[in-house]
Amino acid sequence: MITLADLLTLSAILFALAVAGIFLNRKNVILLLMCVELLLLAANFNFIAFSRMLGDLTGQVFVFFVLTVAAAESAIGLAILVVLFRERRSISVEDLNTLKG
Amino acid sequence: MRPTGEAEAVLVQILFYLFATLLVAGALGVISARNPVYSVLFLVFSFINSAAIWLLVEAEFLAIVLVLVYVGAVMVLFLFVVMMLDINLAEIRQGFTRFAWLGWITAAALIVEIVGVIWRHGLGGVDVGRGFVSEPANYSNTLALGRVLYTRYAYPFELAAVLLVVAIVAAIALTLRRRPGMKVQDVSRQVAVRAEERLRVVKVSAEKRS
Amino acid sequence: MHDHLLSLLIWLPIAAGVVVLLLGERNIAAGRWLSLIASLATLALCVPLWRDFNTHTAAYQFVQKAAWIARFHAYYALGVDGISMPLIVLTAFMTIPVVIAGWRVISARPAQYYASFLIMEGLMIGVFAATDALLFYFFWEAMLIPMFLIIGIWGGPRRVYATIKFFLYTFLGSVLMLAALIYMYVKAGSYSIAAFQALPLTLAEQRWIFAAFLIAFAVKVPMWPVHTWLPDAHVEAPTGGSVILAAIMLKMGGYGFLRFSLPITPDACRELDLLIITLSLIAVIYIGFVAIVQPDMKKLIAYSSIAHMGFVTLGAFLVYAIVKATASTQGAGMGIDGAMVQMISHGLISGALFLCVGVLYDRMHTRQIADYGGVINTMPVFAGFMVLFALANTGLPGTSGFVGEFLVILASFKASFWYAALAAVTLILGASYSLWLVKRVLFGPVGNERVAKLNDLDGREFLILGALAAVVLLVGIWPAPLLKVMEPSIQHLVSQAIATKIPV
Amino acid sequence: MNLHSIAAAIPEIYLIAAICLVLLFEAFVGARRPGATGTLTLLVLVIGAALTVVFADVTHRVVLFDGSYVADPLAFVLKLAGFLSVAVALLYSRSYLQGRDILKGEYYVLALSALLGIFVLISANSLLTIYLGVELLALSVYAMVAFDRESGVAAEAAMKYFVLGAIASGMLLYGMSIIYGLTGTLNLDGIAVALNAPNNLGVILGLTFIVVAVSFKFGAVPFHMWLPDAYEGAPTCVTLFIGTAPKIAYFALALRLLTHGLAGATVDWTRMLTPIAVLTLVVGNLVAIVQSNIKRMLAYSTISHVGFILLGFIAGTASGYSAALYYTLVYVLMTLGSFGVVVLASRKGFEADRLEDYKGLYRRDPLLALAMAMLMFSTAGVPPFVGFWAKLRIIQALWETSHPWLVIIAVTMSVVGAFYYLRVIKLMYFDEASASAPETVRSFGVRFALGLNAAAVLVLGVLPAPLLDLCSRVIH
Amino acid sequence: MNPHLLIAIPLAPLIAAVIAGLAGHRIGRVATHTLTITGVAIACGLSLYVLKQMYWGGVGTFNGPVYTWLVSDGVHIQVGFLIDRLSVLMMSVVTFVSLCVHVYTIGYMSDDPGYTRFFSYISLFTFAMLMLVMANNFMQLFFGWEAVGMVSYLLIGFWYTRPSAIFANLKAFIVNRVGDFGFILGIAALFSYTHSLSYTTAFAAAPHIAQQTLPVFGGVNALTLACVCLFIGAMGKSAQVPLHVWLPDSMEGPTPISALIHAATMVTAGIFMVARMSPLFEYSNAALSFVLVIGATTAFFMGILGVVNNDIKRVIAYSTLSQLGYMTAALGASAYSAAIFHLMTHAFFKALLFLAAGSVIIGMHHEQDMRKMGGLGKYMPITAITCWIGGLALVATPFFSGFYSKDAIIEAVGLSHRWGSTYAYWCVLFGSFITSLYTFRLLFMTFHGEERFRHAAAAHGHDEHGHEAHGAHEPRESPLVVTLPLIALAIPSLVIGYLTVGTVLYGNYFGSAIMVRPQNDVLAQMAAGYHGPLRLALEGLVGWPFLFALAGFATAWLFFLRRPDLADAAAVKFAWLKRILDQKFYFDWFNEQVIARLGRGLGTGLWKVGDQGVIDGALVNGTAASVGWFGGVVRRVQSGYLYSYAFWIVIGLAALLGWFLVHA
Repeated sequence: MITLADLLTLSAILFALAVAGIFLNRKNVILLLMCVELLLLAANFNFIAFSRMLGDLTGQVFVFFVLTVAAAESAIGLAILVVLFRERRSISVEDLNTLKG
Repeated sequence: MRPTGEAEAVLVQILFYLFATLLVAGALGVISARNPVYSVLFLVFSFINSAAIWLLVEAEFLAIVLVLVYVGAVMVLFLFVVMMLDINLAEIRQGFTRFAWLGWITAAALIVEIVGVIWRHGLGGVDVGRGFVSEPANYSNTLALGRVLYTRYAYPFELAAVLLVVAIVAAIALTLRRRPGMKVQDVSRQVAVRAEERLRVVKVSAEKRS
Repeated sequence: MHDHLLSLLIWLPIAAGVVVLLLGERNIAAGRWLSLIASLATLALCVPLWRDFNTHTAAYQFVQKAAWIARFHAYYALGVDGISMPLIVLTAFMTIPVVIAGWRVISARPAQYYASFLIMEGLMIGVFAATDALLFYFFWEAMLIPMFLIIGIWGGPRRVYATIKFFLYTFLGSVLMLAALIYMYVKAGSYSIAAFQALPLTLAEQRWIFAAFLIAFAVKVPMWPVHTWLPDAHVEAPTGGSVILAAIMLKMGGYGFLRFSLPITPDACRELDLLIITLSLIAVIYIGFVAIVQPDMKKLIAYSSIAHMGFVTLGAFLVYAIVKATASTQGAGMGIDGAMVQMISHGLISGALFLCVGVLYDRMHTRQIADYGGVINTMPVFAGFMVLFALANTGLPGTSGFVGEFLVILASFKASFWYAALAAVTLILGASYSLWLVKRVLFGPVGNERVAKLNDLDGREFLILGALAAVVLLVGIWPAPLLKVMEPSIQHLVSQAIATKIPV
Repeated sequence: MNLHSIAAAIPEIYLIAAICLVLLFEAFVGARRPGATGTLTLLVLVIGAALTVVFADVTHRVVLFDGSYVADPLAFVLKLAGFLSVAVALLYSRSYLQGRDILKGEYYVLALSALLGIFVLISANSLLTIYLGVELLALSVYAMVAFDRESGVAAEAAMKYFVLGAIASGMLLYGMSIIYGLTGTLNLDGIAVALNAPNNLGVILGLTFIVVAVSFKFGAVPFHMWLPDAYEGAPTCVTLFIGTAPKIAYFALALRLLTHGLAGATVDWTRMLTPIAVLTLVVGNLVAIVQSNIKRMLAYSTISHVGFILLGFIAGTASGYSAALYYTLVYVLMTLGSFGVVVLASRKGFEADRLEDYKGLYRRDPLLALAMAMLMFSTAGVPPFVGFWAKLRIIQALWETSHPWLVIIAVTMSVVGAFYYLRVIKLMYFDEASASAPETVRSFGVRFALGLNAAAVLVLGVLPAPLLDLCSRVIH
Repeated sequence: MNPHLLIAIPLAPLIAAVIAGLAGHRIGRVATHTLTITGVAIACGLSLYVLKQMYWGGVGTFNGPVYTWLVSDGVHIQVGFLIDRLSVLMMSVVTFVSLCVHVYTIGYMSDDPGYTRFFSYISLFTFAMLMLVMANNFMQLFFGWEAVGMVSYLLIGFWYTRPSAIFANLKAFIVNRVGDFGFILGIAALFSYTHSLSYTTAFAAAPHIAQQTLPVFGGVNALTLACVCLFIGAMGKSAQVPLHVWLPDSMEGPTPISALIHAATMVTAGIFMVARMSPLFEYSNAALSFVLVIGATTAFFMGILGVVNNDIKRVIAYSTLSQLGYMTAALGASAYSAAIFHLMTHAFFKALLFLAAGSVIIGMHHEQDMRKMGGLGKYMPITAITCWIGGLALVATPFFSGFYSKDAIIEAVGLSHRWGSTYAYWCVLFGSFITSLYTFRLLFMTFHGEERFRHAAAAHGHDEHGHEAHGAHEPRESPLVVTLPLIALAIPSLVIGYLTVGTVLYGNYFGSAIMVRPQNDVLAQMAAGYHGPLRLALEGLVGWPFLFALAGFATAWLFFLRRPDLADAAAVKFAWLKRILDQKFYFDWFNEQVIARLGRGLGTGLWKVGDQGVIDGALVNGTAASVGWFGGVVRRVQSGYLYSYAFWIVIGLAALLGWFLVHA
């Protein structure tokens, strides 16, 4: 039987992996966007777990919206990525350091 | 899905662990694949496993949406962009830097912290060891969601609509380029073309010889 | 009119300053005259202030009170007592020479120059007239802005360093004071200074508040070791800036000690008076020595200002040492009297000396002592004035410089022989730096051909130096009216300073 | 639910309609008349402000849309401020956009959608609306930052902002999910009722994520790093935009979420915010000193101001929150002006973003220099300008709750901060102009607005009572 | 007594001074000197009138305020006059000498461009001195005290283009300030016990203060401390060792000033002050011993310096120092009357000597070196005769005025039993030898012997380039305005001692103005043996002091008139001694090389190291720099890399979580 703790743990691991993916990645901005998706997924796991455990649909409604937002977010993120690539001919994270200090 | 007995519960549990393992593996794959295309595919894999787990906990609608909308649309978009941008693969991913261990430790610490709270302290007084109680057989997850979405959540729903509009506007504003030198086929102009525009009769005077 | 006299004193010059600013650089002739008229009018307003001042009460007079921020019990509350009234008159008086001194000398952005000084005059009067701590602070800080601009725009080559140093130094002190004021507001439920003075505070609280005040006022006075902004600011400031800085701004520190530190934190003052006295004496001696070797006239006068202001802080804080030594408050009031007179007198004398340096600087464009010598040969009238002011600066009896120092030394002996002895060293050091300056700049054969070509004072310069000289002598010869004005307030202050505020 | 009952939500409803209108207008008219959309948007904003005054001026708390929306006097004030600040920001931006060929209707649509996001946050009464508001605002702003497609740094800034912002959203969501799990509701009123035990580990877990996310949105250290890059990289008119109105929203976010929903855990989140606020003050001020780019310097200055705003929250009392509100409004006013100056001082090919570009500005444009000087003094917290009262209110709130060390750090850091504001004045007034600087923008309307902006800083400084009063009144 | 009359005394010269100072160049020379002389003459006449009233008219002491200077903390500080026999005597002396000097100045300064200024100064000086003398309280005393110092400063530096003059005036002022430092402390000490600045209160409280102990230096008697402090003031003003260094240098001023200020009046202010304070000093034997020793030391050692100096004015200046030492010693022996008596006689004959020297200087066309003089007696007979009269008075030749006062001092010191009196006695006794030696040396070198000015002018003509080309001219007697005051002063120098010794010294002239406790009253013992001035003078002819003086005369005659080569031989033989004397006991060297250098070094050190190094460098700019440095370090954390930004976010999250989970 799946317990709440099982799901929460899974989401914690996903969350940590997603975060780690963001700051361990040195090369590719697209990967960061994907990690963000993972991050949202982790949060969604929590919502679903709690929603089911509490017997309250609200959590699942929230996930529904999260998915919507995530899609919009991806669109904008990828759009920015395209602009960036056009200007820089690179999407390497390491090249993204003109602004600093 | 009804809990008809111990065996079924065990089966669900085994399936959960299976999908969970695959999900974590997929996630690991996402962040460590050398080729971004592989990363996207790993991500798709992770989403599918997630959907499976969500099915196991009887959140069918979201599981379907995840596969249809997310895998079907968003991930394809990712794939499209990855393919579209001409990325030099040789440059990509030369491995983690020397501070990677610090990153891993931090990630591990985060897991330990969260999991510690969940397991050792029961999230501050919640019975986390409780299993999920199945919904009655006639329960429709989709129906229930549909009922509330347009009533109680009409306001967020409208906002989500605006959000999507914004995404569209933003994406177009950022990426649509009317490049002056671009060769685009304009059918209406092709159809409406007139001979004079294409053919010019030039009078050429005879060459003078000197 | 008396209900709004103080308001008029504050806002008349500010309004005039704004008008001058609006007239702009193109109508500068009108602007100059307007500035002069406004500053004279402000001084004229001081006539009823002085005349109708009741010298038999320590209570605030010419009181005006209106709600400012009702929710936080902050009022636009004005009033003067014997401590603040003379300082207001001094402010109004000293602005006039500044306006006249800049008449032809300031060629760059003169409208802004005049506007800055007029606005500053109003703000400075506001500082002295405010009886609400928040209003006080408001003026206190706002004043930094015109001064910052005056030094920065019309200053010398290192003006940027000097003005930023000036601003930050004083700002640092002020914000800590602000923190203390707000703390007391939270406790007292009002920003009225009188409420602060009546507020019971534990010793620990008083120590902290005292420390905050100390930093604020010590920087302004300035006391050793937070004095280093002053020489830089003075050297770089235009003449008018130096005059106002020395004559009025430094006084705010002394005023703060008298208005805030002593009555609000009497127990902490009692505990820490030795600290102030020590710092004051260091200021007198250490700075005296430093002043001797200055190669720059303005720097020398700046350092001498610090040394003289040491007497102000010394006099203000003698009360506790006197009570400890003699078990009586006899003489305590004299120390504070001395501090007050010293403030007024220093305002006049140092202002005059800076004007003298300005006179020379306008002609020679150098402030280095080494570039002068034998100025008396070509500018005898000027030399006469400068010798007079230098002698006044040494505390010569018959000039205002004597009165304050004399009273403070008398009072300090009651506290301790050593205080008096160390304070009296100023007689020697003051003479050394003032007269050595005179010797090198004024006396001797004509130093170089630029000195030989100097012209003596014109009417404008003669007028301002002459007026200052008259006042310096008047205060020196007959200080009684000044003391009479202060006496009730200072007696009241002494009684506040020796009462404990620690709740039982 | 009839029309009357949703009158309080008029600003949002109107804004959604307006977005559609502007979008359509741009599609059919905008292409031919480049400036028209901007004018229309300004009109829209003015009408919106008027409608808000007419319909949304509620005297008491009104909860709508099944508890996910709240309208109260605070929301009214903030929305009005939102309309005004966006209008002013767009007014200042126009010449900038024109000069760089990015005067497109989409910009205005995005600005309006960002404003909608701001309003949603202001009136949010549920975790869901908060999340949607945050995202609506954030997504619009990401796009605005990247709006100048010819600018590589803008794209870089947008990318960084986007990725980090997404992480923050993830954290916000994660924290919300835990809070939801512990309380079983998304409604802030419900959460407030359900959550009343401090020191609950589960609450702390969720709270930490939320605090981090809120700190990120504010730009508090160490979650601030997006802010200088975004400010510097974005086109100046966008910097002006993101530096102003969104702060109102984030203030509302913190207020609704922390002080209302999570009021039961006030002890916890004030303790969490304390080190963050201190770090923010210190780092913001120290690093601002070493900047040579004025946009970046103002970005760090923003960070330091965020520290002050957080201090208001740390006080944990109504007085503290109203101090933070006052600070936020004042900050918005001052930042509008200071970035407005940067916008007006720049021309195509001359971004006026280096500090040296301000050398001798007094000679080139006295009005601009005077306005900037007033704004800088105000930002430094020197009376008689309004910035002084903002700091005063924060310190007062801290004293009321006995935080002596925070007071000392705050005032000390305000001195450090004064240095770099003074440096701007120094450059403008004390230094000689460099020869090559082009003329500033001379359009009368914009300059008039800027003059008003600076005058407001002075007038509100001399007569601070009304605004102070208002801020205290709308927060209980 | 009519107070208005008294006010007129100081006011007349003040008004004259102010008008002369502000409008002198407009009203012209004649008007100026007429005005100032009138002013001083009024003062002099009124003073003499008051003197007459008090002595013969039986008018009592006047003690009353003029106006209230200020009221502070209940203390009324007033400007007021205490006119008793002491002060009226001083007033008369001061105004009389001043009047003479005024007249003399007309001639002496006739070709000086600062003519009117000079008159303004000396009238101002007269005012200040009168304020000092007439004071009935310490504030006014201090006012006068400093004011005379200020005028002295202005007058020494009168020729402000001369580097030596402006060096001397600065030195004079600062050294005087060292004395004033003590003086004001003394005043403050008394104030701290009496809470009043009036003399009467202080005098009344003296026995009480003498019981008090001040916790300084391990506990000293309060009155002793106060008196010593007051006396330090007197040491400055009256040029007692070691604060004497300014007086010889002050000779840089015009000669009338040397006569008026640096011989007759201002330098005696210290003597007057101690006498005035006799009701205080009498209660402190320790203080009086201090006074005695300092005075005697000055009397002897400063006299020695007069022997080796060649500048005519400086020799007289050292003589003044020595004579002031005598007066001080008399004060220390509680013989206040003797001190004042000597003050008076000295005022006349020393003013005479200075004016005579001035006359010589005029005659020599501003040459002051005695080595370039000699044999002037026959060219300047009046000057020479008057100068001889002054010299004889100075060496205490019986019947001359100096004899009566100086002999009394030597005897009084001999009779005193105070600690240090033996040392003091030998000092003052040998002092009369020294006095005689330098006096006759001066007279011989100036008026007698070889006429060195002739070849001196030839030899040094080019050295004195641009100074004057008159060296070859023969000296001529000075005009009447110069010689008249000489004669006017020569008469009292000759007779005043004889006429007044019975009254002033032994006749209890001062009454209550000077207070001597019976056990200290040496003069009373001497009065017992007094049988008229004639008898006194005859006895003096065989007294030790006169014998010492004769020995001095003989020595001077031998070395400086008869065999000048012997003097040179002695100078070679005792080169070490000569060097010490030439260096004036190394006081100036010490002051300039050690104290002044130390002071400037300290100032520079404090400035460069303390202010610029530590405070500005390390603390102020150091703070600014470290803030900047720290900012620079912190900004490097903002590396520009997304992953590091993300990392910091996560670190922040993990740290917050960790901390609060552990501490919850």
